[in-house]
Amino acid sequence: MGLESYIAERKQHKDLLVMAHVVCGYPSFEANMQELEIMHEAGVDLVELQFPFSEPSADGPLFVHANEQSLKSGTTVDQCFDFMKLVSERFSFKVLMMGYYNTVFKMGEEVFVQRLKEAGGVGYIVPDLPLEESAHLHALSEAADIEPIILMTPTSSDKRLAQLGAISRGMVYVVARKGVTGSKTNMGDDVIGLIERCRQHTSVPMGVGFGISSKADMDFLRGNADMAIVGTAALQTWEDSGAEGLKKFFAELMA
Amino acid sequence: MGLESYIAERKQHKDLLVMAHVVCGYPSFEANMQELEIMHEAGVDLVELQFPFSEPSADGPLFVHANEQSLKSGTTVDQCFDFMKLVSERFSFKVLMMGYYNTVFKMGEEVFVQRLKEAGGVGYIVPDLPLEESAHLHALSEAADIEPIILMTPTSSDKRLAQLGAISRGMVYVVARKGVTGSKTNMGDDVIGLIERCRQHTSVPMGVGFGISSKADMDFLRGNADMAIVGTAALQTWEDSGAEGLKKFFAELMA
Amino acid sequence: MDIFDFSDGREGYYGKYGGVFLPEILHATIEELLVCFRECKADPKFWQDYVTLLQNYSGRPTPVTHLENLSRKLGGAQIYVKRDDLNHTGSHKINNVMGQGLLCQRLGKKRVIAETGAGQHGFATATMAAKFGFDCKIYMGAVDVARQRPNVFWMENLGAEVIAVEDGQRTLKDAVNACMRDWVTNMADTHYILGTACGPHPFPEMVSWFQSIIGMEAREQILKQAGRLPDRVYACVGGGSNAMGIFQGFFDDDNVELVGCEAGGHGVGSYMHSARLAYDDATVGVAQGYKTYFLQDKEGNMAETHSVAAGLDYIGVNPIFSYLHDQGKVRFEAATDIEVKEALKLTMRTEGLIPALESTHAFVTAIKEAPTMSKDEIILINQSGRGDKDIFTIADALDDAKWKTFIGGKADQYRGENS
Amino acid sequence: MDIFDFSDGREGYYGKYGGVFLPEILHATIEELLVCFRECKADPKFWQDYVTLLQNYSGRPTPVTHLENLSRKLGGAQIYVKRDDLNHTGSHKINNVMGQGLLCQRLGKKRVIAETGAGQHGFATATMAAKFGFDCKIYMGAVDVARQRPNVFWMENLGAEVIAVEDGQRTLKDAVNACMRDWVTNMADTHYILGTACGPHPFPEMVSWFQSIIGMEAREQILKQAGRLPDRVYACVGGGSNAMGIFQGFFDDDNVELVGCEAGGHGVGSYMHSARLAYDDATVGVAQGYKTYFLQDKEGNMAETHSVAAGLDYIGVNPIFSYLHDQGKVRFEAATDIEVKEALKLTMRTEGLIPALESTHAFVTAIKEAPTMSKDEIILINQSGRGDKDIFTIADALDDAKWKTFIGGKADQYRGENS
Ligand SMILES: Cc1ncc(COP(=O)(O)O)c(C=O)c1O
Ligand SMILES: Cc1ncc(COP(=O)(O)O)c(C=O)c1O
Repeated sequence: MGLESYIAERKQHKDLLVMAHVVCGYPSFEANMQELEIMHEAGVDLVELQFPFSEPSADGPLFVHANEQSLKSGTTVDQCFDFMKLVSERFSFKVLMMGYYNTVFKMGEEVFVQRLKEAGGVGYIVPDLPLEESAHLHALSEAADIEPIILMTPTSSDKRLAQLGAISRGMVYVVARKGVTGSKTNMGDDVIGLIERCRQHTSVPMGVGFGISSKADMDFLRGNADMAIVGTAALQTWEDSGAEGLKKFFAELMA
Repeated sequence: MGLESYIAERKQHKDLLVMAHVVCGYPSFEANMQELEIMHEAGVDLVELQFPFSEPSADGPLFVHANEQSLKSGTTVDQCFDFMKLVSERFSFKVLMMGYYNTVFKMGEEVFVQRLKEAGGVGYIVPDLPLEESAHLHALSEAADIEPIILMTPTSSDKRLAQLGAISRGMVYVVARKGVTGSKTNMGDDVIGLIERCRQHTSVPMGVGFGISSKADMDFLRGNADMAIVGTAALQTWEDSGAEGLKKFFAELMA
Repeated sequence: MDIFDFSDGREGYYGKYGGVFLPEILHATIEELLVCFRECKADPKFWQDYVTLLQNYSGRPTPVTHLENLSRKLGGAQIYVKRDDLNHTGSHKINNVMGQGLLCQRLGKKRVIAETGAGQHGFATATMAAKFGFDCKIYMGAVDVARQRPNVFWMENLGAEVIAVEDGQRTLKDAVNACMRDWVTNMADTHYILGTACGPHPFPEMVSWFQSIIGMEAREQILKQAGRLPDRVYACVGGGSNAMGIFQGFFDDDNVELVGCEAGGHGVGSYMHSARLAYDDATVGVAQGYKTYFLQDKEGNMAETHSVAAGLDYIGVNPIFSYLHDQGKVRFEAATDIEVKEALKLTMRTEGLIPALESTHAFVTAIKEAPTMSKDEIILINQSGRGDKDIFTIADALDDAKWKTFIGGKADQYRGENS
Repeated sequence: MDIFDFSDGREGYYGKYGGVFLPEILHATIEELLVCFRECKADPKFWQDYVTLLQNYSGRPTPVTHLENLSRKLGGAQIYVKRDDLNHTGSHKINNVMGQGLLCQRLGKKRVIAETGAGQHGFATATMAAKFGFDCKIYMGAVDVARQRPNVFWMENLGAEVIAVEDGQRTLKDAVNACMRDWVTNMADTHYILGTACGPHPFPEMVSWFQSIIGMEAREQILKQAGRLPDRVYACVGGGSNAMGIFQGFFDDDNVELVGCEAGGHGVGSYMHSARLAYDDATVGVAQGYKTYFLQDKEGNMAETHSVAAGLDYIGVNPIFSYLHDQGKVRFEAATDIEVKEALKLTMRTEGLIPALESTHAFVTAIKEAPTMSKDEIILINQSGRGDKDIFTIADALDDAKWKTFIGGKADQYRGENS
């Protein structure tokens, strides 16, 4: 079942899905598993497993630190795929690979798609791989039923959104504001406007991310988007108050 | 009695006169007086009293230090003239002022000649006042029977020696070697050659200085020059071994 | 040869290297930059203004100096040096920075950001920002901030804010990442003044274009002074901007051999160097917005690099060079830290020149090769910067005891003042 | 006006100032120098060689920069700056030094000596000596050696021997005396490279002649850039060489006012300054080989002087200026240490220029006067040197806390290495 129909199906039961995020190997794979258990119990629909990279230039401080520490403790691509396999088999939510293009490039696009498939991933988010550079990878992905998640942003022109929309499959990731991951976004007319603009150029489900951290954000998005994407806020909660905190965080968020 | 006839008279009794040197106020005027007593007893014929100056650029390290310390302890031009008066009245040797031109210039050339005369000095050695700049001072000096001591040097051309010779009065100071006061001069053919060259251009008595420190130097000069000029070696002796040392130094030198 | 004619291939690609690998959010910004740059490049008045600015502000043209003593001593080729060390702020970095300053004005932006490693580029950028009245923020790895305090001091006094980047290895590459993070937030009013011919298109082309003034001048000067073209041209290669700058003057001269000199650090096999093309350790990858040879592990995580010259101590190389290396158009050599120290001493004593440690890498290779060449052959070295600003680095490199004593005394003096 | 036409007066005299007051032993040497200098001055090829050398080695002509921001901010005259800071080694000192290097070659001498205070002249001389292959000894007051270690470091690395002079105040004037002492010993093979337009004739004339290249260039440049002559020209005055250099370009232009800017140190009445002509404390005297205004006591012993700028901290002034001051041809002003620090900060931030502390004295006076002038008037400042080499001095002057912390850390690092 493709990502798009998976989302459609989940949307039958709730009006706003949630995608969560963990950085593989940070603070450890065991901790990742604990977080994922909590996310699963809270009813998270989709999870990005970030493959750590030494130059995570689109990430904010918390994820930068997580990437760094994970690599320092020896995390490898093999481990990430193994972990993904474990996760995709164990949980009912779907799993995406998130990472930087060099990780893909170094193993080769064919190998990447194949391994992702084998590990049970349904798609990938590679923020530094723009449209212009992605044709080959997208073609391979399509052949393997893997979805490339396209990002649409507040700086994208209508023309650009049209191009992005044209190649979008599975879902699109609407970046709610400029900047890197990690700071709060002011949910308001800007975000609504952006979602509306994006909607004109694609029919696939729409996740909105960057800075989502509260029930209020969820309420704001409900009816406007298909999915809320929660990254930093969850990791921050885990760092601050561990498993119990994280449980509470998701409980409140998804109440 | 002019310096020239004084020297002539003294030379009746000995074949090589001696001129010694003290830096006024260094280490103190009392010490100066002690040194002069010793010099007098040893039979020194002429003494330079150096008026300390802040920029003694023709002097070597020992005298530089002496100039500096003397000024630091507050020595003034007035004190130097007062001391000269005392010395010239007390001892039978003749006294010269030695110093730099700025000292003369600041009080005015007229005043300088007059005060020197009053203090009983018979002449002066001002190493940084060249021939070209000295006409006025020399004229004043001649009127007052004060002798300007001309320096002749190993770098002076014959033409230059002729010019220097032409204005020499009292005596000339033959600088035995290049450099500043204080290092040893190798007495040899060079010095003889220089003395001979100088002799061709002047008839006044000839003192030879710079680096004279031993009886051997004296023996070398005897017959070749009229006077040996002893500076640094005496001060060095005083510094090293005080009054007793200085007595011994002159005793040996003039034996 | 026009490597910037993309009509036969993909815009921004040199063979398989180059490109734009940036987050979607920057797409419009980089497009806007590209459009503006194309306008500037097509506008003869822009270049004229650029040259006039550099002449009146930075002292261009910089001269070419014949090193008669060194040539005689080595007994081979005649050595000439292009003196970009005489630029205002002390290196060729100012060329690029002034050019981008003009372009930033044209873009109507009021704020500039820049990464810096050694501090030269940050110093130049802070200077330009003061001159143009831009707000300025300089990102610098925390390790570099600590060791390059003199440059930080000047940047701050020139009015720039210097941010110590605490991520990653806390050096140059991390400062680049930090710039990217600032840029994706503030692109509306901010231009990113990239310091070398790396990064996403159009930076490699744009920086190369501004730096081409070096080669244009040098070609004319050497023809006038030596009566003919050089046989070989040497330049150090960090990101590759000064080398691209001088090499471009000779791209169409088939008999001129171009030699890029990378940082050999502790030497072949040490894995403590920054030689991407001269040694075999680098592989092709994608990072910091472009595709080129990087020093990285097999999974694509960047390796630790090293050089006595902070300005060469970088993981990637100008994509144009990756291409020209493949094509055999430019030869790449590496100079080790030890060789650099010796060549620096020799150059100071023989010619009274103090090349920056970066530039000294080019001297090393030239000094090695000159004796094997004939007396009527000609060598041209690009002296990209002066070393006298890097006294801490050079005194450390030469392990100068009196310097250490002096610093100890200074520290005691300061501590005394505070207590 | 040709102040060097001595046919109506005494050779080497400017009014009652100047002359030669040297021990007889140097008479032949100074004569030889004078004869050689006269030959050089009469030989157009010598000047041509000199200009070519400076062009190819030191980057002349240095540009003139229009300070639009500062002019706008001050709201008065348009300010232009002659950029002698862009010279090789970082100041105008190299002009004189290269000229004397050529002359020394012509004299057939193989060894040079020089005094230095701030270290700029010593640095320039050591550089020249390396380039010409001369043996080189630099005399520097022990106090200056201690506080100007960076310059000492470079001089030594350039192959010069640096002697710490322990006499007197152990600063510049004592270094001059030490040079004299060396020279009276070694004149046969040694030329004394005096660093400013002071000392016995022909030094004031000779140094002024070499520095006149500044004014020649500047006059032509300002005419071209501003379309007319400046109304006022400002230069700092230590010994007076850079000021003589630029002023000479405008001696025949009656409507150009020339302003010499001395070191006001702690201000009028403080007796902690080096203002010989702007303040009333100096009197005429004879020292260091010439007659001029000196800061001295009534018996002629030299006073202690002070300036935040070591290069201005000197007892005497160029005899030509004493004369031109009497004649009212040059106006003299003084800038205090505090004013200098403020002007430096302003100049860095507004224009991206870092003038040497010495040169900043000229900026102070220009900045004071510009607002009182009309917008179509023109000011030209001589930036004799760059400040970035004097980081210790400037960081101390600005009392920079981060710098002090950095030095403390460096000292700890060095101590750690040794234990
Ligand atoms: C003086 C100097 N030369 C060379 C470089 C290396 O950069 P690039 O290869 O871009 O010229 C640097 C970088 O900081 C530098 O400061
Ligand atoms: C940069 C600079 N400017 C000016 C001076 C003052 O010297 P002068 O008055 O001879 O130009 C010095 C002396 O060291 C200097 O270094």
